[in-house]
Amino acid sequence: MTLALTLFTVISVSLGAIFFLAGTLGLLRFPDTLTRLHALTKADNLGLGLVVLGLLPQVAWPLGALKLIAVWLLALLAGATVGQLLGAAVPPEPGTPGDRATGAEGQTP
Amino acid sequence: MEPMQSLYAQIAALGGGLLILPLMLPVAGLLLALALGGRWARGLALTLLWLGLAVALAIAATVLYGAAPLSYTLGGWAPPLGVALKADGLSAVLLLLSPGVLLAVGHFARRGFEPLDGGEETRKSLAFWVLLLGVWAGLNTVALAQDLFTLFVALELLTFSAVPLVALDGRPETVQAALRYLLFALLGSVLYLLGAVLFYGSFGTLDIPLLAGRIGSADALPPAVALAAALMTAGLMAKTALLPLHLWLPPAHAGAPAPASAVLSALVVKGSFFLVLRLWFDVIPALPGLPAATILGVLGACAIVLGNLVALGQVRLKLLVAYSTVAQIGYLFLIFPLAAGAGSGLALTAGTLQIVSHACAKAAMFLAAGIIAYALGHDRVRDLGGIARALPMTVLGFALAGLSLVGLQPSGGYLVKALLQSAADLTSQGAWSLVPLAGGLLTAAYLVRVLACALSGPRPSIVQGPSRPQEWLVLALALASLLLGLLPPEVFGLIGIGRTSIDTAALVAGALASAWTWDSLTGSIAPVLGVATLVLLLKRRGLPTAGLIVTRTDAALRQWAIAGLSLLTLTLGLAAGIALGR
Amino acid sequence: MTATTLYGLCGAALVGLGLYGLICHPGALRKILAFNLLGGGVFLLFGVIAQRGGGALTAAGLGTDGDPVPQALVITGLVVAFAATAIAVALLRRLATASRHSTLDQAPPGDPGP
Amino acid sequence: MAEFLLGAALFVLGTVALGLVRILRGPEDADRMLAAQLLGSGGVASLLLLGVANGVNAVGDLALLLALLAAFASVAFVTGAERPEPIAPIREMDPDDQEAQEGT
Amino acid sequence: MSLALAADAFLALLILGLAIWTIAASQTYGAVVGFVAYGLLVALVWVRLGSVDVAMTEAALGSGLTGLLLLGAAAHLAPLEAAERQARPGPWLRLLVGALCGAVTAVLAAVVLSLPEPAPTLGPAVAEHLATLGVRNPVTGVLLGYRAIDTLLETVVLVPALVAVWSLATDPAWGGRPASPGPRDPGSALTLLAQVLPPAGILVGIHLLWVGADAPGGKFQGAVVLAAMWVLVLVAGLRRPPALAGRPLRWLIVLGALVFIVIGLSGVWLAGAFLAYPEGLAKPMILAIEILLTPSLAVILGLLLLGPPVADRGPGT
Repeated sequence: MTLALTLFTVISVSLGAIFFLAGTLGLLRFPDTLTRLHALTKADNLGLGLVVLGLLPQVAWPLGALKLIAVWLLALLAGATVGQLLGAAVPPEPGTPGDRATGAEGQTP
Repeated sequence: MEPMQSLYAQIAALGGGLLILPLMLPVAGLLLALALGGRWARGLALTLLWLGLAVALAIAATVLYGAAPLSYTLGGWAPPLGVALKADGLSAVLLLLSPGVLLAVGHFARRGFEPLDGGEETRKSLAFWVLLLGVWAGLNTVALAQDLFTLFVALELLTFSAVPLVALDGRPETVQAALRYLLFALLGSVLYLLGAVLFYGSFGTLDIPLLAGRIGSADALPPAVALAAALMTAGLMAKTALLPLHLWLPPAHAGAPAPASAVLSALVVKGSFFLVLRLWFDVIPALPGLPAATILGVLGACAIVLGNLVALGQVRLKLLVAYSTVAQIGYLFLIFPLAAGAGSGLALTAGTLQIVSHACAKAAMFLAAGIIAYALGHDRVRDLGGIARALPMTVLGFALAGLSLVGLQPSGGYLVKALLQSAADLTSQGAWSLVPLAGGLLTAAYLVRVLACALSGPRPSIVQGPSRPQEWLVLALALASLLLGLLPPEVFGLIGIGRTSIDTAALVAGALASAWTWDSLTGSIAPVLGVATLVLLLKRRGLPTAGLIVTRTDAALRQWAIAGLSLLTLTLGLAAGIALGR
Repeated sequence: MTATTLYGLCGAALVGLGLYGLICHPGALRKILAFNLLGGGVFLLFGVIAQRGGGALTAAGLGTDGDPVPQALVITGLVVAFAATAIAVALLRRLATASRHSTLDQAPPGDPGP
Repeated sequence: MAEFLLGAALFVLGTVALGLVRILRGPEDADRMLAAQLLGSGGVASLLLLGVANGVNAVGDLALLLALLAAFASVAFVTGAERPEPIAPIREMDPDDQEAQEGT
Repeated sequence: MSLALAADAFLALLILGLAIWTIAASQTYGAVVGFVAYGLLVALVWVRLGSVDVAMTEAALGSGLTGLLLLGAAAHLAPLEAAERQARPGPWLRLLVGALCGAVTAVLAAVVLSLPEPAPTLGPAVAEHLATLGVRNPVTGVLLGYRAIDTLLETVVLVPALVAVWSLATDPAWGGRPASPGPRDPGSALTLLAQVLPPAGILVGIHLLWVGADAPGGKFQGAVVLAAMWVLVLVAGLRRPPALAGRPLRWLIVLGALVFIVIGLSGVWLAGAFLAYPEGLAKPMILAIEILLTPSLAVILGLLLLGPPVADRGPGT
């Protein structure tokens, strides 16, 4: 039984970590802000969710588990809001400089 | 006499518990003032200040007649775990000075910072009084706390209360001055805190007496102590505005409303200087014997000369007074090279008296300058013509305060000069005593310049005249500074209490002994008269090229980046001057 | 090389960086940012000292077992630093709206100059 | 198990830290914000892992705190510019010196 | 163990990198975003340094609220940035300053590395008397027991700071409300967040306050969370900010500190010293102070974030 639980944790956490990796790669490689945004919010929600899922068997019931789930729910909420807010703030056509970001864009090291 | 005796016995029985009052009166006052609002803030502040003055008198009397400091451990937790309060002679002086000056300023500001007629709160009628109480709370904590971190919090309380006073009238240039003051003061605080952190890392305590014991028992100053002392000194110098670090002072002190300027110049800069005294005389008494002390002395001398020269060239009266503060801060730092070995008592007494004397004189001058600026609608020195006819008492107060800064008998300024002279003689560093002489003459020069303008010409029309009590308050402050030397010598014994083998009463009596001889009188008055004639003769001329160079130097030093550079150089220089001195 | 040494060096470097930014950046907001970095460096050094004070107890890794006194002082310091930042930002916003200035060396309009 | 969780924590942190390159590269401020956001959720994940690995309960509380405040930076991103008294882009300044010079 | 050391080295380098970015970035907004990320990582460092208490404060206050304040200011001041860049000091001056800062860092690093071994510590002394105070979290013991005066003064410091911010209002605006965006589209993401998050946040805040006596957490951390929730509701336009002249608000601001002083003074009679707690009553008294300080701190922190009052409804005063 414990072996199965351990295995579950290892697999789930590893999967979660891979999703984080995917999110990062998306953030770095995707061409424009909106696609990066969408890739990212999905990836890190899933990543965190899998990590939480994997950790559930390892913590004390019910308080520890509740805390873990609460963390995930809060992160979900934050992710959804951030997606909405940033999505609305990004200028519609990719490539056009934002109103706040006028000036020396290319020079940033 | 009998009831006085029993009252004194009762107070003495309270002992250290008495120290809670100066700590908590202003704190509770500022909380209540905010809660009760502008209708009550003024009355509450003034009442508490009178109460605080009484408490400070009681503490000073207990310390003086008991000939021993009062101390108290907060929460019953002895240091290093807890925090202790102590009132030695130095603390008692600051405890007395703050409510004294604040009361004068507070009564002066009854007009101008009052609620509306219906008792309705206005911005100034709340902010000014809350902040005034905040300044008082900060100063009292600075005076009493014995823990370097508690003192850090106290310094921040002082800064946060002082900065908004600068911007109280809301013009863009005063807001900018306040921001500059805040950021530079914060830079100073961080350096101070870094020093405290290094002390804790080396000795595991922040308590001043414990630190002094542990540092004193070490064979040599460890590098951490040298760096910590340098960082703290440099940080405190930035907050005190010693010369290359004075960029924030002139615009802040000149731009604030007159009562705020008076508080800032008279008291707030003294709070951080008080901690320099604590560091150099209590935490590491070996410091004044090291080359680092010479650095402070040289900067002090530069401040006196340059500050006074720039003051001489100022167009506006409030800026002139502000630069005079830059110069007078120089005297405070002149004491450190003279405090080596046998000069310690003399130098410390001189420094303490300079705090008191300058506080009273400068408060009087700023209030007088404020009255004049309100009366004329401007404060251009050149156009002061005839103001002495319209406001004779104010101009008299300004002149008397100025005479104290010049250092004529029996003023506090004279005492400072005489004590510095004796300390220089005693430690055979005679050259230092030339600086106050030169400083006195330059002070006389700008004083005469102002008075010459004020006395000549017809009576001008007055936009808004002062109230009678306001003029009396200016005069009272000026007289307090001018007549400081007439206090009975035993009173000066207070300064040395809590330090072994220093009889400050005797030192002051020694300095006063030759004050009224013919030689001494002519020695102080004749050069002043000479300078006065010179100034009057040259009055018609414009600013000579030398003056232009001085102004340019000052303007260059007041660039933010240059001041920052000076601060870094100074920190490293002081660290080297402490570490290599042993 | 131990963790405390590493973070000690990191703290010292943060102090240097913060000082540079505070002195060399003309914009007041950048100065405020630099002040926060500088303060962060000082707090980090205090944390390192607290950790050293924990001695053998903390060698194991996590847990609240350094010297709690510096830790408590850092918490106090953080609150004070936040208050300082809030005042500075409020002053800066007021300065910027009133005079379109956000630097400290150039005099805003209306100042007759010393 | 503890070693695995510690390793996973490090891996997640390392990965999301790579994303910080976006802070340098931008190009939009929103991109920078995204990198900070990713660092936040990755930080929460690695804190949870660390907390369980070391059996320190309080680290879970810290993760809770971070998750709670995670959205705030983005809220500030959207609302920051819309405070009152905006600074007009280019306009001849009109000094609001209603108060006379008497205060000087 | 070397894995942990590698993690520490990685963390330290990341922090330095972000700090350099914060100083060197050409645009302020980007620099502030870097600073927020830096704050998150510093919180992790505090965990590594064994202090979850500080980590929480840093995450909530040092990175969270400070980031909020600075992000807002950066957006507000963006139009002025071009003028700032022209005012940079010359290259030689910057080089010189840089060299001196490097020297300060070098000296500081050398000194920190040469601090005495074994390090002096008050840890054992703190632990020894902790039972008298009835709390199990040593940091709370220091903050409210041994060095209660610092905590008291520090809550008091926030009051002049608040008055400082308020005093920057214009005279007609005095006593009014801080700026608020007004009602928003009820369906927007922000509104939704401001409706859903605060109940959870209040629970977390109270939880942090409650465990503070025995585990990491306490009034500062709890208060910051509550302040953040309050500000969120105001920013989303769900409520109007309070009028700053209101009596109840003013009393709420000073309540915590006043109670602290009163309990401290009661110690003079009950326990023989100011800020001492009578035997057996220490824990309830500490809890009382913490519980009453929390709303005051939350309101003050929130108001510091909201800024000075503005004239009522006047667009763009």
